[in-house]
Amino acid sequence: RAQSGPLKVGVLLPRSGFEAGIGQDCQRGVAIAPAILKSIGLPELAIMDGDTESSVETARARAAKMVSDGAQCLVGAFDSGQTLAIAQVAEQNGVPLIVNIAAAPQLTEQGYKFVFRNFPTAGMILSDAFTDQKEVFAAVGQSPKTVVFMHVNDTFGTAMAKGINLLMPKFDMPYKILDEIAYDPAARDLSVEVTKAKASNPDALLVVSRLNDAMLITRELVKQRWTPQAIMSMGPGWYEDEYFKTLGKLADGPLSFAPWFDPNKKLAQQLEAALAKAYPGVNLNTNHVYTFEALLVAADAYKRAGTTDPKALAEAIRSTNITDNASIGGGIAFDAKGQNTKVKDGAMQNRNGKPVVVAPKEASNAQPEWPLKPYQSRT
Amino acid sequence: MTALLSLTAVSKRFRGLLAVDRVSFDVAEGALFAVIGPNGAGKTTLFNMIAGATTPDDGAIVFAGEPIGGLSADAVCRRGIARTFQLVRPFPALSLEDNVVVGALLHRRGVGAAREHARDLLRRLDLFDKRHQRAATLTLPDRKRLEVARALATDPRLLLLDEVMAGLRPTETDRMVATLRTLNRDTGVTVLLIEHVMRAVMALASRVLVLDHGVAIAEGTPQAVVRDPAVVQSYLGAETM
Amino acid sequence: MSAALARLAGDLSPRTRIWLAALVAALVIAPWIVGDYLVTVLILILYLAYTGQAWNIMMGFTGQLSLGHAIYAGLGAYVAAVLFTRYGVAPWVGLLAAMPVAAACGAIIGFLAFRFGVTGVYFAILTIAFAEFARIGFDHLGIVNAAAGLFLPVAQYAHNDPWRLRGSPTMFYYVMLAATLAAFILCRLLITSRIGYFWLAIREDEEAARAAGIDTFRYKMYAVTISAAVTSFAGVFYAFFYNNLFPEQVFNISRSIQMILGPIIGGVGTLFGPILGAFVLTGLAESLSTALTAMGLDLPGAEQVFYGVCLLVVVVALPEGIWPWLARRLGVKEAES
Amino acid sequence: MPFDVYLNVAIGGVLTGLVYGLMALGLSVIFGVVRVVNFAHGEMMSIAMFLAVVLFSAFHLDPLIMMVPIAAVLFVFGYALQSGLINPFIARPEHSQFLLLVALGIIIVNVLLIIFGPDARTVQTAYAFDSFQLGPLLVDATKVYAGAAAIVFAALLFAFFRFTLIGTAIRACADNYTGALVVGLNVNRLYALTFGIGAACVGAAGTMMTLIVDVTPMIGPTYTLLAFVIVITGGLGSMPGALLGGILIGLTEALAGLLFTPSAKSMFAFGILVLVLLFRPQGILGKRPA
Amino acid sequence: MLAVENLDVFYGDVQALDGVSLEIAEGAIVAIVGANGAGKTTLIRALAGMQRRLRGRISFRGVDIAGWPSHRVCNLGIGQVAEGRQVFPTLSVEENLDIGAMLPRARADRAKNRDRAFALFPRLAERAGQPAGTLSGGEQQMLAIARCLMGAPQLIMFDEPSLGLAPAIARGVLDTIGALNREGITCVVVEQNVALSLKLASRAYVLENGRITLTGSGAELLADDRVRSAYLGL
Ligand SMILES: Nc1ncnc2c1ncn2[C@@H]1O[C@H](COP(=O)(O)OP(=O)(O)OP(=O)(O)O)[C@@H](O)[C@H]1O
Ligand SMILES: Nc1ncnc2c1ncn2[C@@H]1O[C@H](COP(=O)(O)OP(=O)(O)OP(=O)(O)O)[C@@H](O)[C@H]1O
Ligand SMILES: [Mg+2]
Ligand SMILES: [Mg+2]
Repeated sequence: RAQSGPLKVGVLLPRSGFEAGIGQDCQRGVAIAPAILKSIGLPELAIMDGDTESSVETARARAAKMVSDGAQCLVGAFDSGQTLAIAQVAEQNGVPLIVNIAAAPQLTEQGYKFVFRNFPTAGMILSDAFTDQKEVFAAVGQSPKTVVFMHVNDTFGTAMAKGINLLMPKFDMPYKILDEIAYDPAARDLSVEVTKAKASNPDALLVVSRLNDAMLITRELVKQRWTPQAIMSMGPGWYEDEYFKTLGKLADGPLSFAPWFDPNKKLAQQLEAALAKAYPGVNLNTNHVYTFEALLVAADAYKRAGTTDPKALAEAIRSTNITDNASIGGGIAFDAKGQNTKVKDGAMQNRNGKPVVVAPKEASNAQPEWPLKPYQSRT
Repeated sequence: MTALLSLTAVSKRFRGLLAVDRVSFDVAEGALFAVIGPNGAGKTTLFNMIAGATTPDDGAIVFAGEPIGGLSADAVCRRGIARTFQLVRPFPALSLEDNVVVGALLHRRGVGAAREHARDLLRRLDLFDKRHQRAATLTLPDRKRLEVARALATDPRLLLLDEVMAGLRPTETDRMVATLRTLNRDTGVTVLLIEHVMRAVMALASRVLVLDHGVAIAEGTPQAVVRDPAVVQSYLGAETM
Repeated sequence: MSAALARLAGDLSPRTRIWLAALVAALVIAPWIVGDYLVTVLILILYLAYTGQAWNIMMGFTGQLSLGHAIYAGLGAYVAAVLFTRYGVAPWVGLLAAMPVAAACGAIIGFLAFRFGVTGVYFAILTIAFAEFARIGFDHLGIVNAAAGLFLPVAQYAHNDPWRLRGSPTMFYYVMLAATLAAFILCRLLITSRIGYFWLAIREDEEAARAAGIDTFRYKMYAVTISAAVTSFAGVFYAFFYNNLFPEQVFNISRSIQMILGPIIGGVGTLFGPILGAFVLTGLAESLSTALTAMGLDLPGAEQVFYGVCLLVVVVALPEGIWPWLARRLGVKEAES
Repeated sequence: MPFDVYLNVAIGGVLTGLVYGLMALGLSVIFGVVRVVNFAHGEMMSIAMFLAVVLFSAFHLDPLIMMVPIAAVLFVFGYALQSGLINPFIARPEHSQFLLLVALGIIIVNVLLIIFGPDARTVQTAYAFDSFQLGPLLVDATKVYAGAAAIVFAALLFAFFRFTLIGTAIRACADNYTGALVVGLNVNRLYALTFGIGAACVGAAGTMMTLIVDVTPMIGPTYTLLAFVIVITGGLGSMPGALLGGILIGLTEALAGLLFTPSAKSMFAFGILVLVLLFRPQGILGKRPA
Repeated sequence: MLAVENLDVFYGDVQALDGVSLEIAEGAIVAIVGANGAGKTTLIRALAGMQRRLRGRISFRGVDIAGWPSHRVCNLGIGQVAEGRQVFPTLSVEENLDIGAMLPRARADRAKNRDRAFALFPRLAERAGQPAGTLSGGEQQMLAIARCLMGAPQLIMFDEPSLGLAPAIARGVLDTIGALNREGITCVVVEQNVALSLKLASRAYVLENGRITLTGSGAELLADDRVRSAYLGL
């Protein structure tokens, strides 16, 4: 399997089907990668693009196809189910899989030898979120006493909801959850959900959502003329470009506690510049950064291994120790299970059409603001 | 002698219309019994009630000593009453043979035995040569014969035939009459038929019931019935023959 | 037994038998010839051939259009997976529980529909409604980990363990091949037996079938329960092959559609139709993706557009499906109607 | 929970239900006359939604005004579809029609994906965030406009079928196909016209829907399913039934979301569907097939 | 007026008409006689453009209309009173009549034709607002004829117009055919009451198994032994 020439990396992303939006966003991270990798002296990669069509079966078949077409390393696949299906192909063929995004803890709990994840698990995301929330509360000198927890009832949302109920007691948070409102991922209308939340009259909203529902919730808040002290999101949606583009001034204010890039790191700035050039108007986000970093890990390991042999490559990935990365945290290094334990969340706040990092301190580039400016007074 | 089939004051109403109005009659075992009457008199409705396709609103239907009014069509058939439809309904995509096999399987477990029986019946009804054709390709008279074969295949004690002679030319009518006669003689099956073709009724029936506007206006031997002034008035009309 | 054997091969012409034997032989030796990728694709094909065959019992034989067959596969998958993850019950034993559960679900849907006279399009929508019901229900069912998904442990097995269904794709391939052959044989036995004739009669004209003494309610119930039970195995297989289950995916209407495309394209009511349809459709999808990659066209969605166009062309040109048309061309007498 | 919360939610549910109803009306009209079940209904609506979004972002044309021209465009699309593709399928079995329209749906979704990309798009009108306050009640302005437009459109449609000669001719086709041929109606054209009208309904509904939801190429299938639920509940082929079904489903979902966990609210919609099918298989206002 | 040459019609693999040739003279009443399934309805449907899988020539006033769709055929003035009446059950009587007048040739004269139809069948005028499905069989048959007249036809083909009607009404319908003919409308009649239709007809054809086996004037056929034994039961 070892060959001369560039390392063949198969990138599998859900670029059509119901996750097409995110898959195509991740793909931008792939598109800007070659130039940056070259600029930091890493070897060239031969990238093979694959579309999982948002389906587990297709993910598995495409992965097998890539391996049979000579892929020596796989990267993917945003969705936990699809990633797991690909992981099995990787494992059976002895080809390393570097997970760009996927939070299900099970991925690195299977005893796989060829699966590596440079992304936090749901539990890690939550723990960091609570820590960062406290940091924010301390910085602004205020904290909500009551919240309503709204979450999307999909894979990620449910896992996070479960985690919150388990972890929150350990963190001694200042607020109490008045009500938990789970809503349909395909929701067309969240007016009822917001009405329900408003009826409990909490200080703040705690949310785990996706893009579509983040926008729906915001619109309803405006229409129902209710501005809570804060919106604290523990996942995607609220910091995404579409959110800013669609809502304009109304987008400012919400806090997101999620994996992010460290704006102070050089590589992150490089990525921002490259992205701005390739896709004007697109802000750098988690999807780009982590997909890029998966390729970074592959190129770095390839350089050290000096061979395209997958087995040797896997060994090299295992001994990865990258400190000059782009995401928040201490860099990239994998534990025995293949999980990067150094990766950390950030706390972002939407400010003038762009997310800024307000915590943790070492990664921040702005101070948090509290409370939310009333929606009614923004125009 | 007790009757095989006995109806007492059976009625059926469709919204405002009293389609069958307190009709009573008995059919003796082994008889060839005809029901005649003008269009819309309620003949088919009467059949549907006996065969379990519709439920009578009132009255009793007793078959072989047991009440069957209100039973479902398949339950009635399993007790020994088979029927044909006025608007024929063979299984269009199946071959003639398979059409009959379906009927024959009712009282036979094995497909082989059912096929034997089906072929027998197809021979009797002059359909044997066409047995591999799809039923959809048949002409109307052939379809009617196929319906008779399928009904017979369920080994009925009572056979209900709704206008099976319609569309047959006189020679064919005579052949059908002969077939039914032979069947009746050989197997003892009782036949209750609706017919507009008086030629067949006269030749075949031992007894005739005349319906008009849902009411039984006459019953008797064919010869007696065609002379009944009420029947001539309502059904046969002055101009007949 | 010998009677069954005779029925199985009974009215096949020698030429057909040779074709059949050659096909089976080719499938048996396939994994030694083709690589892992094609084995994966073949598994997918056999999986769809199997589910198509199971669906065909309801639609092709009995004329009841079910658009919610994902529910039976999903129930099978979840029952076996829960038993395995919680109690370590081997999938084959789990299947003994999965089949009755799916069959019972089929029976409930069937009972409600057939007793209350829900037919045609209405029946189809009812089946969708139940599948959606299951999807949302499982999204909230704690015992199966709700929407967060149920993951099967993927332990490292040095060798194939067919009893616990852990192992290489080749092992899964043979399991699915055996199941597909079994389903084929089962369907052939069914359709040439008493029950099969009754089903066909019901499909053709329910009222006439009733007049011929067939208890149509009962035989429709048989069809839906058998079809559900057969389908449930596919779910068990799915769970152990892909090792993760999400209600959103497993009970999705697109999964039901995927199951029935094969038999419709191949030929509804025929025995070879579902198999042929699965080969054609999956083959089409894979070759489209290969061809587009080769052409350097990296346009997400393009492949599905071509796929949709191909479906259109087939359904417009061959109303009865590919197999009846092909059978006429090959001069193969179709053993079933 | 205070009573005005229930009232607020109920009003919102009814208004949204009206728009759903208009969308479902298209499906109902098509089925009632042509006897084809349009399994690509939601996908057709997403075409209209994208048209509305494009027209808005390029020329700032308000969806409430664009409703008519977009309905016209979809009319042409539906007309062409029926006369070019679907017509030969009228006599074919349901599963064959199903496959045809599913294939069509796949094509629509992915062509939209290729053209517009996967991101959600919106129409941001000046009144997008308005709401009317009536005492304790807060009513979403866009929903009021959309609901009112749905009623007007449905009324026009009703008048068309009831009082114009062409409308009567279409009803005649639905009543008795052979009869229509006998008197020399151009049945194929009337069918195409009907399909066009059904598509126009969905076009109008889709245009209004952009005021309420964001559109992505993948949005179609959900709405197809929703349209089915509504139409079957209200009575397949009955025009008032479609509106009633829409209101009922909208209301049920809203109240179920309030009283139970909102993520399971569509279960209640399906529950209503199942109950209706069992106890009144032809739908609330449907006619029992002869 | 209408000439048919060597007409073959198929239903799938089944041939329903086999080399049928016939001629219909302007102003005549032509009877077509045959057993059930002989192909009479098929013939009428073929002439009306409702059965378009055919071979052969159908010329109407010199124009070959074989294969034309029904709406074009109708617009030439070829009307039809079809087997089974085929009224629109949920439409009112008036709406049924309006639909009959949708042909381009008849649109202008809608009001005039409606008055004529109501004059011919006063019963229909009484029931103008009632849904056609609630009419009695005889009334439905009247409606079918009236609706046909709304299209201002010059040739009307009647398929079993007295089927399912009480004898008195049946005779009334046949009288109407005579009356229409006297107004100058050419008529083709397929009638289960063979004797009556032959009496009415100036020319008649016997159709057996899809073929014309006998032809002559009505009176000739009425006297023919084969016809008497096969169709009159004598
Ligand atoms: N399902 C039904 N609903 C309403 N009316 C019905 C129904 N079935 C039959 N009828 C009416 O009941 C009356 C009797 O009909 P039936 O079919 O029994 O007549 P028939 O004597 O068999 O006539 P024919 O000789 O024409 O077959 C008719 O007026 C018919 O219109
Ligand atoms: N749609 C069809 N498909 C197949 N065969 C048909 C179809 N319609 C009619 N036939 C066959 O064509 C032949 C002629 O039928 P047609 O209806 O023209 O007869 P008819 O003379 O009008 O009989 P009737 O007196 O019963 O009305 C019959 O054998 C019939 O079975
Ligand atoms: Mg009758
Ligand atoms: Mg006829």
